[in-house]
Amino acid sequence: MSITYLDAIREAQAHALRADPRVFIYGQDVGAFGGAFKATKNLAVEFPGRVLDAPISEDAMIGLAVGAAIEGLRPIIEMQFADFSTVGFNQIVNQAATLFWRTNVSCPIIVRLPFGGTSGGGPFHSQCIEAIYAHYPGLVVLTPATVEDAYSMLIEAVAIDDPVIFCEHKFLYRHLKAEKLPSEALPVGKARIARVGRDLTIVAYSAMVHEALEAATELATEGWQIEVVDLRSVKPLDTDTVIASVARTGKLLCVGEAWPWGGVTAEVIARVASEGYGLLDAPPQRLNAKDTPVPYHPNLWTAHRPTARAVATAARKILRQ
Amino acid sequence: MSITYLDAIREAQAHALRADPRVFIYGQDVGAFGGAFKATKNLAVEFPGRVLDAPISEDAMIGLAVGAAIEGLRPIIEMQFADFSTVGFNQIVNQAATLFWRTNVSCPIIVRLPFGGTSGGGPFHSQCIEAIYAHYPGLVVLTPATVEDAYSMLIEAVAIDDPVIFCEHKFLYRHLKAEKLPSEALPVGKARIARVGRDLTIVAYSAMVHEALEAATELATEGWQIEVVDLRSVKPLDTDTVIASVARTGKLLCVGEAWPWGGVTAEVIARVASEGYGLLDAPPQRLNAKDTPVPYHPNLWTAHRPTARAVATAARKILRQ
Amino acid sequence: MLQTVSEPRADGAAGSVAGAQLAAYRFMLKARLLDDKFAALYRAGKIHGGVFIGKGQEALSAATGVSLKKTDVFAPLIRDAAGRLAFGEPIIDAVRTYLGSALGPMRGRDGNVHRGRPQTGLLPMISHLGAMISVVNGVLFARRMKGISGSVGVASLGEGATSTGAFHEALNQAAVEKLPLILVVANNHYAYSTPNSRQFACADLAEKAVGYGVGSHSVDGTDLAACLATLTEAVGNARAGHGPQLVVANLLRLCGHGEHDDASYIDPKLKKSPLGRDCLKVAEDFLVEEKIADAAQLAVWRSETIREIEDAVAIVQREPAPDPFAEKWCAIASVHLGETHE
Amino acid sequence: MLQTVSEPRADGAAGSVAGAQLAAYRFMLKARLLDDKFAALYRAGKIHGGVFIGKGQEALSAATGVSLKKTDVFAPLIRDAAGRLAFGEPIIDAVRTYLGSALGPMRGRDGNVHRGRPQTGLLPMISHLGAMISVVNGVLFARRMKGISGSVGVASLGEGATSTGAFHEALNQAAVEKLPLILVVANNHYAYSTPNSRQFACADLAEKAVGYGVGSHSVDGTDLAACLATLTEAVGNARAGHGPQLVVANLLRLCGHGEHDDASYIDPKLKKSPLGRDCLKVAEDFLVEEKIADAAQLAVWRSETIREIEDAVAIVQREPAPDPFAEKWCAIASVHLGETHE
Ligand SMILES: Cc1ncc(C[n+]2csc(CCOP(=O)(O)OP(=O)(O)O)c2C)c(N)n1
Ligand SMILES: Cc1ncc(C[n+]2csc(CCOP(=O)(O)OP(=O)(O)O)c2C)c(N)n1
Ligand SMILES: [Mg+2]
Ligand SMILES: [Mg+2]
Repeated sequence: MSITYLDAIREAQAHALRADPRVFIYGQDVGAFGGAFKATKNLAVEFPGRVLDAPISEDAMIGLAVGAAIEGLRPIIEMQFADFSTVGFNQIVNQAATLFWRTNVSCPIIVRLPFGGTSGGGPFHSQCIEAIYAHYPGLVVLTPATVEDAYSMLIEAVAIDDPVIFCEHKFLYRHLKAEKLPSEALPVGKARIARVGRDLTIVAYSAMVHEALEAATELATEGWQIEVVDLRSVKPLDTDTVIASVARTGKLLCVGEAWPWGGVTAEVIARVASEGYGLLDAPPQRLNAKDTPVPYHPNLWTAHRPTARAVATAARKILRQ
Repeated sequence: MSITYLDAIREAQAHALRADPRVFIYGQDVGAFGGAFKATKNLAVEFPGRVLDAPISEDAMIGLAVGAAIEGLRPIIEMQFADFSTVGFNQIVNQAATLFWRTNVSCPIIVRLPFGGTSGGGPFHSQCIEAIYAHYPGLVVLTPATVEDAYSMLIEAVAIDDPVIFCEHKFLYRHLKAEKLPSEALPVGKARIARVGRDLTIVAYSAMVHEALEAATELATEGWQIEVVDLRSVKPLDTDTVIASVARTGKLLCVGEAWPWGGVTAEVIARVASEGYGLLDAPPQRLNAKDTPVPYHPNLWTAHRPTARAVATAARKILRQ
Repeated sequence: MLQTVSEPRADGAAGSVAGAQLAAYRFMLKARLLDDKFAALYRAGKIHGGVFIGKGQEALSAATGVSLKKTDVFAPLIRDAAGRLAFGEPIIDAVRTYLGSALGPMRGRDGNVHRGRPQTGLLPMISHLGAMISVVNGVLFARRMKGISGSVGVASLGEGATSTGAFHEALNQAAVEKLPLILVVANNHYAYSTPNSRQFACADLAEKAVGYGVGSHSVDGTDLAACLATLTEAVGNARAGHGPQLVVANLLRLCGHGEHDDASYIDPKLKKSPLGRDCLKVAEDFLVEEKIADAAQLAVWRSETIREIEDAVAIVQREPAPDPFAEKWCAIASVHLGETHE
Repeated sequence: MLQTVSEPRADGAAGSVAGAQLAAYRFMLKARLLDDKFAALYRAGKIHGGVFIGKGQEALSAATGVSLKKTDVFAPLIRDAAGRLAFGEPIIDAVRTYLGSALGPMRGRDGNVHRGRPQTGLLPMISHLGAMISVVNGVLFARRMKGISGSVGVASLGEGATSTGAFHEALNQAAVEKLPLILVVANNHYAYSTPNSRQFACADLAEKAVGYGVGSHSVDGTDLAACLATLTEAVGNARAGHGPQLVVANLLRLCGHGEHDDASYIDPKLKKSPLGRDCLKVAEDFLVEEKIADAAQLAVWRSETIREIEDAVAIVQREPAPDPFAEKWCAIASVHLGETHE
């Protein structure tokens, strides 16, 4: 048997629906149809009345989730694409994210964001907007990179008493496979050493972890031992694990698929520069997408986002210093 | 005569309306009433038919501006408070910001955002959300800190062929005064050395420039010479001026009124760490607002945002290293 | 015989029509005097930020509040002091929030009209207009899912806020889900300074209902008895399972947008029209005329209420302000997931 | 006598009713065949990303396009190949965008249905549903401000997109400004898989018009002649200064949401109902019956059009793909304000 990242997300939701009567799913086409990506396939049948089609009203979808959370439920909202969450943005950042702090009443909702680039996705079906959510106080922002994490982090997210922005990478949906679902996992909030090394730390998250790992494999043939840190969660951000890795390697490259200005990579580098300054023996570097909308044509797209090759090139520059 | 920051914004708009028939202003209560803050006072009378009240429809307000820009006009949209731009967010970041890149047709609109904290403003009338706009490609994000810049940068913004997010600090509106309006100015995109020093560079923008300057004055009494860089524009960000200053001082403190995660301060520190690494002789530090909604009560508010005292304390820590 | 009620009842079950009118009137009075107090404190420089009052809109607001049961849901807006009191919000919650007391429901973190207690069904508004409606939907939706039946939810709105996308999405959502939502729109003809002619182009906002497939009600918002009758009907319809109800009340606000505003933009013709009547005065005349109360009784209530408010203010003024050093500065409930970084 | 038109005219002025029907039909045919080609290319793996076609919606779309003048404004949506062609979009623009040619209007930066040329009044849709309507408003608003009169603007929409806040804000905005906007809603009864019962609760979407104070039109979207009559009227009203017009057409899409989708969720009863008629077939029967064209002529046009499309595809397939190294990667027009940092 082999389980994809997408299967893992479906299974985690099935698990949550089974285990917790407070859970329901609301999103466009998530019901009988099973969702645009099939992440809720058959769930409407298996859990009647608990997996419901929403109108094309992202603002109201999130508002409804907040109300249901106030009433003690644990809604999971599927955005059809992360890019469309911009029209539900206000309810996420100003309604859901402020509720607990203002009232002491918690707001356990999950907003699932199918995000990230795929070939031919173009400017409005490819965005990586985790940073805009991480910037606002009151949200937990998760970015699983593996099948196992997609499963375990989504299950854990349901138990979190706060709004969780769950960023699922569309490129990994069918691309990434595992043999079985995990029975244990690192807790949310902890980064993972995805590969051990001593010459350079590459910090990445979501799909970029795999580009980093591929680059590390390539660089290994050149004699370099690259450590790869998978952040798993971008807010909170596990600064300790990152800094401990940098302490071992002395060098840092941070890779993100998002736009450069104020992205995860800026935040990571700022933290390491402030808190782990003495550990670095070369300038920390970032590798991000270009600062333009995400292009449609694959030729442009592969140049726009960091690839294993680009990661390896950036890493070599640091290593040769 | 003395001219406030708010007067400067009004005068800049009057100037733009006078000088360029393509300019019009659209926003809630901007017409006969002259705007919630009176930034368009009397303009509807002086420029009939060109200063128009909008319905409470931020999404449609920005959409209309984009259409008008396509048709060759130069709309200025006033958001009543920056915080409410979240409901026009999608049109800003996905419609306005992508138009030029996608079609080669430029999109010269200005979105004026009265932003930043004031006493008693609370969670939804105080936000500093420049970073979420700066994160998206396709936008220019300006943050004038002085009466002069409020005037000259707004006039220059009207001439810019791209969407400009013009962040006007509400705290400075009536607080800040100048003798006269400037006849010349640094161009948009260039940072300004607001105070010359050699011991530490404090990078700040908007209202925080004044906290930084006050802190510098205080620290001067202790013998420290603090250089204060006013970014003026957060996107583009004048990395050269910042790095040149750090080259002189060897130390960096970056101060922002926004939330910490992925804010301007993260971006500045990441750039300096990457590009000016060898210039630093102490870890660069950030001082931001706390990572919670902006509190209503002044006691909480003054602890939430960086003040001159907090800046001075943070600076001392760096200076004593 | 005069009916006297020592404490106004905040319960939809309030026996007779006259009893409900009396109860509602007393909340109107309380709200007016409370608002007057906040306005006075504002002028005295005792309030941080703005003060937003509901003068002229108390009949509608009180009628809304008394039509609800305590177990219902209510998302008031800025001019709803009367409805809040009727729904059960204690005066002291309002005072504590305006003065930023650490003991208030918002603990000084949020202020003025942004108060509520979600646990009691009183939702604390965020400022973004229209945003609370879908939250009410969510509570109602969840109750249905949990098998709790019989409760309804009210969201208040100004006519200006009907221009928001949030209003539209939420009303449509309620209609699709057939939720027991009552959307009460106070058409006071101005959104801040903006007149209706710059806000919408339909003849009557109540006409919007047909496009959503929801019930529709229009009412003279200066007339308490009419408001009560309309709200009773709308709430009853919703409670009976007839789906969302749109109530549009015509009225004027008899004050500025906030206390900083002199409202000089309001058309004098409107002020002189029947819309410009003071609903509190109208209600008093009505009660006296219908012999539900007499002038002496009204005067007693007024002075009692003033005392009650002064007492609350006096208490709150001695209460501790929030202490920034005691503040944990953590925006999330899962403390272990809080960012330690600044 | 048969009327023959060597090139379909894309001009609202198109003489006789029959002439307009014929012109519209030919755009329908062209669109159908073009869409078929894209679907075939998709199945052959030649397209990056999705393919979205308008099968079953060509009558409405073509009628919309032919009702406009070249100087008008048009914001088509995903099922508007016919309307685009009628408005003047060359076939090659569509092919270049789908294939990502560097020579296309989007230069490979954007793809498939996200194409347009703002300079010519053809607005390139962003994906966010409802977002283009206010942009059309903006163009019309600007023209009025510039003193240009007589032009109108169309925004296309699916019924699902009427649930967006953007739709509501923009239609209300157009109504307040009394702009010559025609909002054409194709009610194909599904938004992706979501049936109308989960999307709205009013009996007929055209009923929404009264709540905005705009003109209202309903039409059988499978009937080209009816669509033309309705659009002619709606566009005429707008052009005559009667403000926004809401047109709702009832129809079905005879394809998946995109070519990846088999649309198995569509109710077979609907498919068998009159709504399930293929508007292209209906139009052909009509033209033949009315002796506007004969079968032989239809066959000629079909084969001519296929050739035209094949030629365009052949040309584009030899065109250069965009070159990432030639790309300046600057998202703004003011190059001097571009970030140099990565
Ligand atoms: C989305 C949004 N835009 C703008 C504002 C600023 N604002 C606060 S109250 C107000 C006017 C509201 O008018 P209306 O809805 O008619 O209510 P009223 O004040 O008349 O009771 C505006 C524009 C806001 N709160 N939310
Ligand atoms: C704001 C927004 N939310 C979600 C989507 C994803 N989406 C694309 S098409 C579609 C269905 C549209 O249905 P409808 O408006 O009826 O048009 P149709 O496809 O039937 O022509 C959805 C949900 C989107 N594009 N924009
Ligand atoms: Mg109003
Ligand atoms: Mg549809």
